[in-house]
Amino acid sequence: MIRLVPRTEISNGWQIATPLLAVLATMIAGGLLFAIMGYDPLAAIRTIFWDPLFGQAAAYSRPQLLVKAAPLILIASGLAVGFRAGIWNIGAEGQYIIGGICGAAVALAAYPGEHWWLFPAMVAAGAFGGWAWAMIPATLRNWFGASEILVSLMLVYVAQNVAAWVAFGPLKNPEGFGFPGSRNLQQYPSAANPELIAGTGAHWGVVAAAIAVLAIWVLMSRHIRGFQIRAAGLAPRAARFAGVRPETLVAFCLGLSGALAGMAGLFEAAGPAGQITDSFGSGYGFTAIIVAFLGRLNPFGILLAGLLLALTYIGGELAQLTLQLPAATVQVFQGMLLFFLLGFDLLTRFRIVRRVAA
Amino acid sequence: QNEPLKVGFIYVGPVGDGGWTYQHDQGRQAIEAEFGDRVETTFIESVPEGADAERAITQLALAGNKLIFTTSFGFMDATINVAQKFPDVKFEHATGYKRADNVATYDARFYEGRAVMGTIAGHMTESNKIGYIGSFPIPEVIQGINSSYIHAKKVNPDVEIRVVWAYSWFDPAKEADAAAALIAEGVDVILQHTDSTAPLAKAQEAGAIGFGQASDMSNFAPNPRVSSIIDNWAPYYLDRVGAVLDGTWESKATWAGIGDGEVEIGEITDAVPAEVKEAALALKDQIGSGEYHPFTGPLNKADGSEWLAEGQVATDEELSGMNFFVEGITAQIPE
Amino acid sequence: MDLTTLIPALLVAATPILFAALGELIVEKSGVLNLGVEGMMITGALAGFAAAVATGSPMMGFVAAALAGAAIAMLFALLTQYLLANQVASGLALTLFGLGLAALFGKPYEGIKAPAMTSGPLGLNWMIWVGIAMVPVIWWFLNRTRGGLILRGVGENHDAAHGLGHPVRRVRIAAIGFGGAMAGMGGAFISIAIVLQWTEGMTAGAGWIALAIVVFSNWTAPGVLAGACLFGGVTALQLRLQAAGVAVPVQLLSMAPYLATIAVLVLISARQKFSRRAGTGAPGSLGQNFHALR
Amino acid sequence: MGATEVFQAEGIGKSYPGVRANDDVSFTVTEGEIHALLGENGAGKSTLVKMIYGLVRPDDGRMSLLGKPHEPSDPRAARAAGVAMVFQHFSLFDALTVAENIALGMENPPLRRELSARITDVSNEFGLPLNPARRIATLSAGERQRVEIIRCLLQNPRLLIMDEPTSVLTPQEAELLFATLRKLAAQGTSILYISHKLEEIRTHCDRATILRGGKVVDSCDPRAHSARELAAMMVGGEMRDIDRSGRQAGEVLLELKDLSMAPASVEGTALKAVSLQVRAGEILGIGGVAGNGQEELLAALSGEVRNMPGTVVLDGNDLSATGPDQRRLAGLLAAPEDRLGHAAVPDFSLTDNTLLTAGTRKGLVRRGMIDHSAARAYAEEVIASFDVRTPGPGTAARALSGGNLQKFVIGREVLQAPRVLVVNQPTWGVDAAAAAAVRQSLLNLARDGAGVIVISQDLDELMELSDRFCALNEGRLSPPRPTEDLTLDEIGLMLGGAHGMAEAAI
Ligand SMILES: Nc1ncnc2c1ncn2[C@@H]1O[C@H](COP(=O)(O)OP(=O)(O)OP(=O)(O)O)[C@@H](O)[C@H]1O
Ligand SMILES: Nc1ncnc2c1ncn2[C@@H]1O[C@H](COP(=O)(O)OP(=O)(O)OP(=O)(O)O)[C@@H](O)[C@H]1O
Ligand SMILES: [Mg+2]
Ligand SMILES: [Mg+2]
Repeated sequence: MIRLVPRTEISNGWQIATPLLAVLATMIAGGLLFAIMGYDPLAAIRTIFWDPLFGQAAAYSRPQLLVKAAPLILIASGLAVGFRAGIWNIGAEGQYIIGGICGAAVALAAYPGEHWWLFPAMVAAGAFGGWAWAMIPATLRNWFGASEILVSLMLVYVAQNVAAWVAFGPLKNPEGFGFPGSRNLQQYPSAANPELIAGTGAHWGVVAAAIAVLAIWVLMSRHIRGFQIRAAGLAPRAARFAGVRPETLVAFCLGLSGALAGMAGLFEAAGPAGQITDSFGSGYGFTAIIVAFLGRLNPFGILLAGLLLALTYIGGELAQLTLQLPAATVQVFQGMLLFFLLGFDLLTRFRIVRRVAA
Repeated sequence: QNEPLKVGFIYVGPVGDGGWTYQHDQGRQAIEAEFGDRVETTFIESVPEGADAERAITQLALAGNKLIFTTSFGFMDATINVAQKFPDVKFEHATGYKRADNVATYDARFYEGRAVMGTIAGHMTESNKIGYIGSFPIPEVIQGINSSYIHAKKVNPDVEIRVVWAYSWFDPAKEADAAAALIAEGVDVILQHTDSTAPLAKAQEAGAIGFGQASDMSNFAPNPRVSSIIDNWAPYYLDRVGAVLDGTWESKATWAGIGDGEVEIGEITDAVPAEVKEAALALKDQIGSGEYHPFTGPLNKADGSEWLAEGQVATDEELSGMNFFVEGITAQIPE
Repeated sequence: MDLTTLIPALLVAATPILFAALGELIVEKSGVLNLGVEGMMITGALAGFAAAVATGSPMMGFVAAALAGAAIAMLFALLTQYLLANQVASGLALTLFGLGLAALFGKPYEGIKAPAMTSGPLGLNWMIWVGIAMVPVIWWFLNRTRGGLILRGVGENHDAAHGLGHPVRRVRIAAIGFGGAMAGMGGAFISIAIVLQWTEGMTAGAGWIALAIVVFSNWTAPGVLAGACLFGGVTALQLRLQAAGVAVPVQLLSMAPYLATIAVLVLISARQKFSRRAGTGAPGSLGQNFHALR
Repeated sequence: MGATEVFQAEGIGKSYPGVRANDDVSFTVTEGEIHALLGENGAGKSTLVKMIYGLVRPDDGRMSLLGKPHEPSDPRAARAAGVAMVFQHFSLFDALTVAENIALGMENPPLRRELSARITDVSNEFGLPLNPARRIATLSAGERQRVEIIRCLLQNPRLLIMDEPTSVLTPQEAELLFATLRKLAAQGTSILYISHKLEEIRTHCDRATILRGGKVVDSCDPRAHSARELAAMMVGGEMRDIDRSGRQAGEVLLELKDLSMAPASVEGTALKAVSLQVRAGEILGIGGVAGNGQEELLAALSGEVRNMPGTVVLDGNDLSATGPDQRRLAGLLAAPEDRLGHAAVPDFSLTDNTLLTAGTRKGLVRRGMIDHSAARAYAEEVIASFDVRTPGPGTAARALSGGNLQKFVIGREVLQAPRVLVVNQPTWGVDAAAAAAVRQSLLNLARDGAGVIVISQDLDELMELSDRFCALNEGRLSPPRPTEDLTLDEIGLMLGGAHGMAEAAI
């Protein structure tokens, strides 16, 4: 018989060891899957985990890791704050879309003027858009007690429709021959979010993600607001007793995660994506929820989780390219990775004890 | 040279979508079949439009592909960006309008096929109401709606057209709902510019008829699928791969139609009376030979203003930016 | 516009969500939050389709879909009930995994047509009737049977239920399995009864709507039916308004089902909040893991 | 004696990681006996009875029930064998009805209607009226206890276990409970009874088994010993006397004027025009049955709920619009009744728990940033000054026993040198030694010039501590009376209020 005994303190050693174990287990199980599908398991795993970092085209794909991970990390670190407080913003995708639209709208309104203040204004507009979109569920929860889970989720679909509307209507590129989508912001120097140092992939979104990780670490571990957030998540009445107003916290957490998601949207719209189209939302907001949990709601954990997930995305594309591994196989593989990470997490919180026969 | 030419494809959907991407992949397979050892093809499927596309295209280029087909409108800017970085790689972007020295564009004149479908629809409708499930209000789709309506009206002056926008290329449940909504409005012929077979399934339930879209959808034949409009990219792909192999490739915009075999009309089934079938095939031949252009005046815009005078033919520029319905269509184009 | 035809269309649009949401209702009533509904639906959509094609019997398809949905739900059960993993993250992982798995194993079924289903009373598909019949059955189970009572007890306060000797983990695993089976059948309704074909990603977010509807229903079976019908109704209606050529902006119509869901939710929550009557129906232990020391 | 044995434990042992919770425990319960289990917090009482009820499996030893070996695999097996148990903490389902709660605790409950009838019958028979259709969430603590008891009684148990049942009951309710228990005992049911209230054990129990550190240290007839002697047996040493000396009432510190407040929840009680004054050096006792506005009063004072202008005045400053933080800065501190989840965050370390209330007043938080080392130092100070038994300030609050956590919570407030401290149920479920320590710290605080409000259900505690006494009844506060010349009858009248006389007289 095996028995689980809760640890009194979360084990630091296992905190580090379990992700490694999980990745190892994923490689084994995934390798089996690949073998069953008729692919060379070793080659597949090397392509997914090794090649993006150290393979032939690594010089290109390594910076791409940052590009792919940055929005995930930026959004997830904001979400984690709310999740710690028991405030469930499931609609970061919508905030991301609206943030991108608001930021791009500022740029398009200024087009074609070149101004030093344009990009900062776009960032502010993006953050504002995401914040405002997140304040809808916050307000409805505070005023009427409506579930923020449901409202924020429904607003994702609304935001997608807004994106379609602006891509076909107000923000449509007038020189686009009637085709949907805004002007390309990458070709508008004042508004573009370019690679800051050639060959690193680092654009302003990467910088923002790094700052967000640090700032949220400080917030959660050093600042009294972070303390209140943790208290509210664990014992709402105690937090109230300590002087926290639940309404303030709801607004703060949803607002913060919304603003970060909105900023992520803007950096994407002005950078890698370049424009607002009807399909501007590409799932970062949902994937970030997974990243937040994989990172154990800890900013540095999120940093690693975001990079790991980005690695499997890029490695997965490489595997499609070089081994013709279908996209779905990679998705299954990512699902496995998540399962193993979540499963092995047990070891950080429990000790496994073999029961001595009575 | 004995190195095979590497040809890459970026697909927006999965190769199994049974529609748009499926047909492009058929074209890729045709290249393999035709050129054998002289080529090596690869593809990346389900690539979202936007940032991921640029990376996927770059990776194809880095992997040594010398000819890359990017098969969705949303890949346009990504294609141009990557092309700048890889001047010795040739790019082919489907349905877009931006070109460069190493970027060609190609598209198909689907509206030619729509004219044939419209003819059949006009004949076949008993309620004099035909329905159209549009994906997005972009010129290509608007051309199709106009073309279908014009030719249905030609054979049936009482015909009305109802339009529902699905805002998706592929959402089976929503397309089914859209078909049901049209049928509830009394529509008995459904045309679609979305990629799933759901509208056909709905039509079958309601005793209406419909048409295959993008691919043949022949397992709904003979009824409700009475014919289909097929995107056949193989001729163009073979031509372009051949050009690279010969060293004659150059950037250009290709807009091919029925005459080039790029738009095909799937088998017209026996559910369609022989004389209708004949009329449809006759129209197809006329278009194919260039004798007849589906947008020939006199045609007015929906607001009543004149568009094309008697005998005047729409220019390609006008068509590629088309953002209005022709007179007689009461539906709105969403802005 | 003919409103009598709206009802069947509404029911067709509502049925997949209804099945999935009724299943999730039972899961949540047992105190478990499974966000993997979408993954279980798509698994059911594929398994159901495959079995229907193989046997030629749509009914066999639904049986297979239920089994497949339950089977993949067991992964979630393993993670959350034995390995005590976070339920939110495990559910999201299940969605990702299910979508991938179905896409992978669905390759051979692309382009095949499902066997036709005979329709039942009033020309409606049999499964629509089954779905509607499940509403009173589930209500009855939850409120009138001992099994339902234990299930609610486990969801309300797992420590107390454990203290009284009820097998918390076993009850929850059974509920998760049932939820998977229902979601699987809901998915199969899309592939077998609506679209008649298998295509990747064909559930297109229905699982998320089902989750929303459980909250919306305030955790009651009749509420789930009302929510599914409202959502299905607005979906069907907005397309109909388009088809009828009503001059309302299309995007506004497309947003309508979601906006309507939010609006009704706000109304319900506000009534609860301001009338000071009984609280929400949310189970007390929802989303919390249970671990007993012996 | 010579009565038949109903239950016997021989050499029972149980280990938890790092703790020997029970060690070689042997004792016997005879038919119709009310048998007390005594011991400090953490002595192993709950562990022992959980084993009898099948919730925990013993590592060693044997048990027998009615002459047959008793090895229940789960509570259902124990119930089938004739054991019923009322838990230390309510094991009720808030959203379910009384009848449903009872059905969940039975093996083969009868049909709904029949069950409701039986609940009504049995509850009337024992004088514990209950409406089977009410939801638990709407019941008072005393009524909830009734549900647990009726749940047991419906099964006709041979052995009834009660783990600290009276800690949430009013004296009247406790009397009622003992009447019920005696009736049961007279019918032949054996009762195993756990409580920290030594007086009630002395008056009602036939035998007592005393545990210390998981071992049986003594067994006696409680009637033959004083409460002091029993406490000494539990602690294994002498109890210290409480020192009430040295207090002098000074100027008015806190004044409530016509404070009215809506209830916090559906089940809560509204406060109706509550007025009171607290002077420096004085302890004001507020008695009353739980659920009569105690929680609301504490919330109104702590600042969790803000008040109408001019209703809460400290040192002449109107604090009614301020929140908990400003009130703490001004010197008005509070310690709520619920230790785990209200006064402390269970999963936080003790260090983090100091930040909950001492952040501003102790300078542990400056300009929003937390000084972790200062917080740790303060936690260590509390632990040292209040003899909190714990491995250190890094320990999670939930890993402390109730008494030790209570000492920590009170100490955390007391060491902030409040002008006025408000405590609710300061010794709830706490063993005698710890309770004495807590009470002494309140007296010391008043001696040093602070005003203290003690809200409690425990009349003995209030009589021991307070200078003036008032009663809270249905949200109304009676005028204060000096404690010295109050008789128990008068208190009963005050508690009953104008309309509750009949109930209070039981
Ligand atoms: N679930 C558990 N895990 C680990 N240790 C435990 C657990 N339950 C009890 N213990 C240990 O067993 C000892 C006895 O605990 P028990 O609950 O029996 O005390 P008690 O006598 O009931 O105390 P109280 O008077 O506070 O109710 C405790 O000191 C504790 O260390
Ligand atoms: N998970 C745990 N890990 C470690 N010790 C535990 C745990 N759970 C309980 N304990 C210990 O068990 C003892 C009593 O546990 P129990 O749950 O019976 O508390 P309690 O007796 O109800 O407390 P209270 O005094 O507040 O009534 C506590 O002293 C605590 O140290
Ligand atoms: Mg105890
Ligand atoms: Mg205790």
